[in-house]
Amino acid sequence: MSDLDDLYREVILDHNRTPQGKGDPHAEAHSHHELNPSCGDEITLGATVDEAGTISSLHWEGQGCSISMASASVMSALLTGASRDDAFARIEEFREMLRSRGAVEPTEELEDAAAFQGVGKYVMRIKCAMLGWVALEACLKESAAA
Amino acid sequence: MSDLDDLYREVILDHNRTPQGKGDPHAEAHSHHELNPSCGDEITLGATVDEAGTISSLHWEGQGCSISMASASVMSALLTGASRDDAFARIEEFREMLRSRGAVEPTEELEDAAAFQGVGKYVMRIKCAMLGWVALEACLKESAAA
Amino acid sequence: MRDNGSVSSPDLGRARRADFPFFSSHPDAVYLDSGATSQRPDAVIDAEVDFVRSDYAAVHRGSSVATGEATWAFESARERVAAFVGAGERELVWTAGATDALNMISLGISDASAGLGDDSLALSAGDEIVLTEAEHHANLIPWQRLAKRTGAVLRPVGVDADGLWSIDAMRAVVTPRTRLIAFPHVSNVTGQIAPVGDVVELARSVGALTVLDACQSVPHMPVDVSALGVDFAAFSAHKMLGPTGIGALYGRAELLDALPPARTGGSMITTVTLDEAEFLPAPNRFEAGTQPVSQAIGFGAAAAYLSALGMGAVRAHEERIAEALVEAASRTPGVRLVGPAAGHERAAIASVIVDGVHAHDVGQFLDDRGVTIRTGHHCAQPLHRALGVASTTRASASVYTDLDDVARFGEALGEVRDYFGVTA
Amino acid sequence: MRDNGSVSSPDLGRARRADFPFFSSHPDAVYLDSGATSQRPDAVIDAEVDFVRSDYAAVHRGSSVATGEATWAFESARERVAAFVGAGERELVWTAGATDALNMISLGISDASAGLGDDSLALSAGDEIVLTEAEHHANLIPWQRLAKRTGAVLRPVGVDADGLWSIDAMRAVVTPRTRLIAFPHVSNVTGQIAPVGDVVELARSVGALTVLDACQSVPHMPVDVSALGVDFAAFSAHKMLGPTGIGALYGRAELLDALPPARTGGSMITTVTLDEAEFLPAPNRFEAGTQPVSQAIGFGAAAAYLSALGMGAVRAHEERIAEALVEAASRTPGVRLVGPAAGHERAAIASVIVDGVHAHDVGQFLDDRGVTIRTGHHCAQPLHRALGVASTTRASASVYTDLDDVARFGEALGEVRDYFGVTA
Ligand SMILES: Cc1ncc(COP(=O)(O)O)c(C=O)c1O
Ligand SMILES: Cc1ncc(COP(=O)(O)O)c(C=O)c1O
Repeated sequence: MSDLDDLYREVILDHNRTPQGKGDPHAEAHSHHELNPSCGDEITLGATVDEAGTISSLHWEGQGCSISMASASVMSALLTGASRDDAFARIEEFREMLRSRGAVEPTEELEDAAAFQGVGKYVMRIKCAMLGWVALEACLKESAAA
Repeated sequence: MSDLDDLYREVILDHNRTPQGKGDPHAEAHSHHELNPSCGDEITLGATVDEAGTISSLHWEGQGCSISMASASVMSALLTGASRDDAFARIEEFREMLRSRGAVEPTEELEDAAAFQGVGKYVMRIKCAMLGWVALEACLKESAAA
Repeated sequence: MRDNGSVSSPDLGRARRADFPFFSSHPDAVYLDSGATSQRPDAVIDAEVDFVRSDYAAVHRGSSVATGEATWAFESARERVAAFVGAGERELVWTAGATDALNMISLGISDASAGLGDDSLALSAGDEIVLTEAEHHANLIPWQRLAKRTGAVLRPVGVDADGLWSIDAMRAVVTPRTRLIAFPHVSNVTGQIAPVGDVVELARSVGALTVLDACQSVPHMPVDVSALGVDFAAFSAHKMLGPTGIGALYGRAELLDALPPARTGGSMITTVTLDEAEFLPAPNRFEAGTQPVSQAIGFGAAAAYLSALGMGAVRAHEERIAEALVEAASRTPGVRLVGPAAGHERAAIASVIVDGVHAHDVGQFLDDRGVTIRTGHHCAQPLHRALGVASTTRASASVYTDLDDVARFGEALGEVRDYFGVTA
Repeated sequence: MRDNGSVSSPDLGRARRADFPFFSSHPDAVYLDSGATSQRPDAVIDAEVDFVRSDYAAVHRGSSVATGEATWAFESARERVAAFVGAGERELVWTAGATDALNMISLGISDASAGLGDDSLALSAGDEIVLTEAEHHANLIPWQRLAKRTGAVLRPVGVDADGLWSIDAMRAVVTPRTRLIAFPHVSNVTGQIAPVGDVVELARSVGALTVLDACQSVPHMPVDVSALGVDFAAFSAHKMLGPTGIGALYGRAELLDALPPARTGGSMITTVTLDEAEFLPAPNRFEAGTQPVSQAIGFGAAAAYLSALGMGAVRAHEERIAEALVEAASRTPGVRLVGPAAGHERAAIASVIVDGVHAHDVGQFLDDRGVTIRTGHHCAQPLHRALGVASTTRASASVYTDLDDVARFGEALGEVRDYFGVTA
């Protein structure tokens, strides 16, 4: 597999073409806007956490490159229905995987999100992949504080 | 002769010890203050030009290194009594000699001022040697305009 | 890929690569990001390194022979760069870069307006600053800040759907209250070349100052700021084969002597007391603190290198590259080229939008094919908003760019949409 | 010349010269002007040149692999320099130099005071800025300008006949209206070392900010800005074996996020419209335009070089040099040493006044003897006015300075008055 194909794995291109979790973020209890200033890509993501601490609903809108859009989509599929603590753990794990530049192997818990491992090699794309995850993290922190 | 001795010729050290032309510059018709900002050396020089266009009187005060003080002294001796046009010519010649970094030989007209030829090798000292001459030039320009 | 048999200048393009160590390290590289920053030739690197290794000393301070020699080298570099753009020696100020130079003007006018210096340059509430929607942020945000500080008003000249502004549109915006017109000599996105003479004439008709952002012109064509008649200009060394960390501010002598220095400190003063400081005349009044000394030597060497090539020849070479870039972009299906239409004058800059593929993805694909270009908004968000996209993919050239580079760019561009599965 | 048999550190002084190409070109040079600017070791020159020759690309803009790698190198250099002074990564801003860094603070506070940004940093008329009479112009004039812009008042702490200021004198000047205290960690003329802890405590007692001019400390002793507790600090690479054209501003994270950026342009923004720009958090909000990229790599290498030597060892070495300088000056008839008396703590900086001989002439004589020192007011006119002279002759050391250098300095100093025919 070439570096490029390792970056743009099939699952990423698929999610980019048919993204999951798209919808009105402002209909959720908490929402957050994230921007990548170097390219202008942006995501607004909303999440609702129920009393049991479970992410009961999660929707986003935005525009950006295939990495940022597919990543938000994969995350929606992975974390809708997850507990807040599990979500924090997955977000951290995802961040670690990217920052390690390929050194940290993803666990099975990351499921499809493991496909983003190749992004770590491309420093300038890490922010793209993190965009939706950072927005969710902000929503969850807000919900935990509330 | 070492470079240093070529810089500090006997005539320069002499003029430094017993400077000529010292006196109240403000008693003259025109006076001008010159500062070397890199070391704080300064000279205030005054000159009076009579109707015939002759520098009838010239006095200065100031503090500075041996080069700047001796140069003002040598200039006083050389140009007191000179015509304004001759003075402009000598000032220009002196400047040329210094700026040429030793390439331009002084003419006999410069008399003792020729001793400053060695200064041209020391870029940072050219300003010192010019200090009094620049002040006189300003006075003469003012007198010519009046 | 090119089939019309035209060749680039024998002295430029591939022939020049031998001078650039970057290409020895990367013989197959297609480097089309010179608009962001250029590679440096050995002549520039060596001038700086030789100076640092053997002749390094403080400049303009103290009286040692070493300092004298270093000062001499430093000031000779200034003469060289000044001559390169048709400026007088006293009219060329070293800055940290073009951005710093533009801020020096806007911050200086702010101080003048606040009564800290010559009030001939002061702005009042309601005065107008004209600039274009094509501006690089460096020639936009400093004026926004100046407007906020003084109550002056920004009057933008809009761009059309291709990102182009016109002198007619500028004429419609300029009024008797216009005090300053800031504009890009060459747009870093569209490659549009400004009608400088018309702008200067327009500015003079209302008594406004002109500020020329010359970042993308000075490295690529003959520029004579005195002949152009602009009041201020700014450019950076790192886009013209020189080092990072240095740029230049040009200003007409009498304006520079009137402009308050925004940055203050050592080496720019005459007398300093605890309460007051008197400033030197230009250029030194703007050069507070230890200057980018070795970088100035490198900048001088870059100007000398380009002078030896001849800026007329450089422009002729890059015109051919520009044509080829336009052709490559135009012939690729699903690709929209912004800026001047084929057949019209432009710099060797081509920004494209690939239908259905985000610029980041285009860039990544080209990068994988060994083609380094630049993606993003290129520090020109208002222009991109007018183009209706967040980002574009930009190819830009320099003296070492060859038609082969353009061919490789065109080839890779042709494959992008396939790779991402976008149907034509 | 030294007769007490003490030797300098085996790892520093002469032993280090092999690392510095300047000394291969000038094997007999006695370079005692490191306080003005230091020589650069191969490790620093090579780090920068290798980067420029093979890895050069734009940073923080675009998405290419080359840009990614260059950005990585650039940010690693930041981590290194930040760690070197005990700052967090987000607390270290690249600047054009220390002067630029100090202006960034004063211009930022000016904008805050004018309502352009967070008003927690705003000054009002009558607020007080305390600084010392020993200030370098870089830590004086920016505050004069700030005072003029805001109506704040400067309250100087005087120096004594040796050029020394004291914490007691500062206590007498500080009032509840004091909003900021600017002071030199080490005076570039006297070598006095500030009681930083006391100043910070004093500042906190009245809620004032502290600005540390660390130009002459960071290159010569262990400095941990977080442990010192200062709010802002500034230093330059070229005085610590690094390149010209780059320096650093340290600021506590929350202060940097509140301080308006004085210089605006590309790469420091989030969203820009024609009317408004939103700025990034620190440190990027202060880094408008193309940064001194290769210089940052060199700066990082300089910090790494000094770290490897160990700043404790560097200080110990320079303490011995300082002692020897004091001894050499003290034993020479007709020479007056300014600054701390023998036996008292000082940096390896010694400024002298030779009775009857102007500093320029002293400097020229020493220069002729192969001893490079610095003459003039060293950008500290108020301090020199207090000393009663227009200029002094200064010797200053670095890691490559040896006791032999001091001996040669002392010898030449002993001959000066004779040469100029001044009777003892
Ligand atoms: C104490 C002190 N502060 C500030 C500066 C200014 O540093 P720079 O010229 O590198 O901006 C210097 C050096 O000249 C200095 O010694
Ligand atoms: C048109 C234009 N103006 C200004 C700038 C800013 O130049 P610098 O980043 O070198 O300060 C650039 C380059 O980025 C540019 O292309």
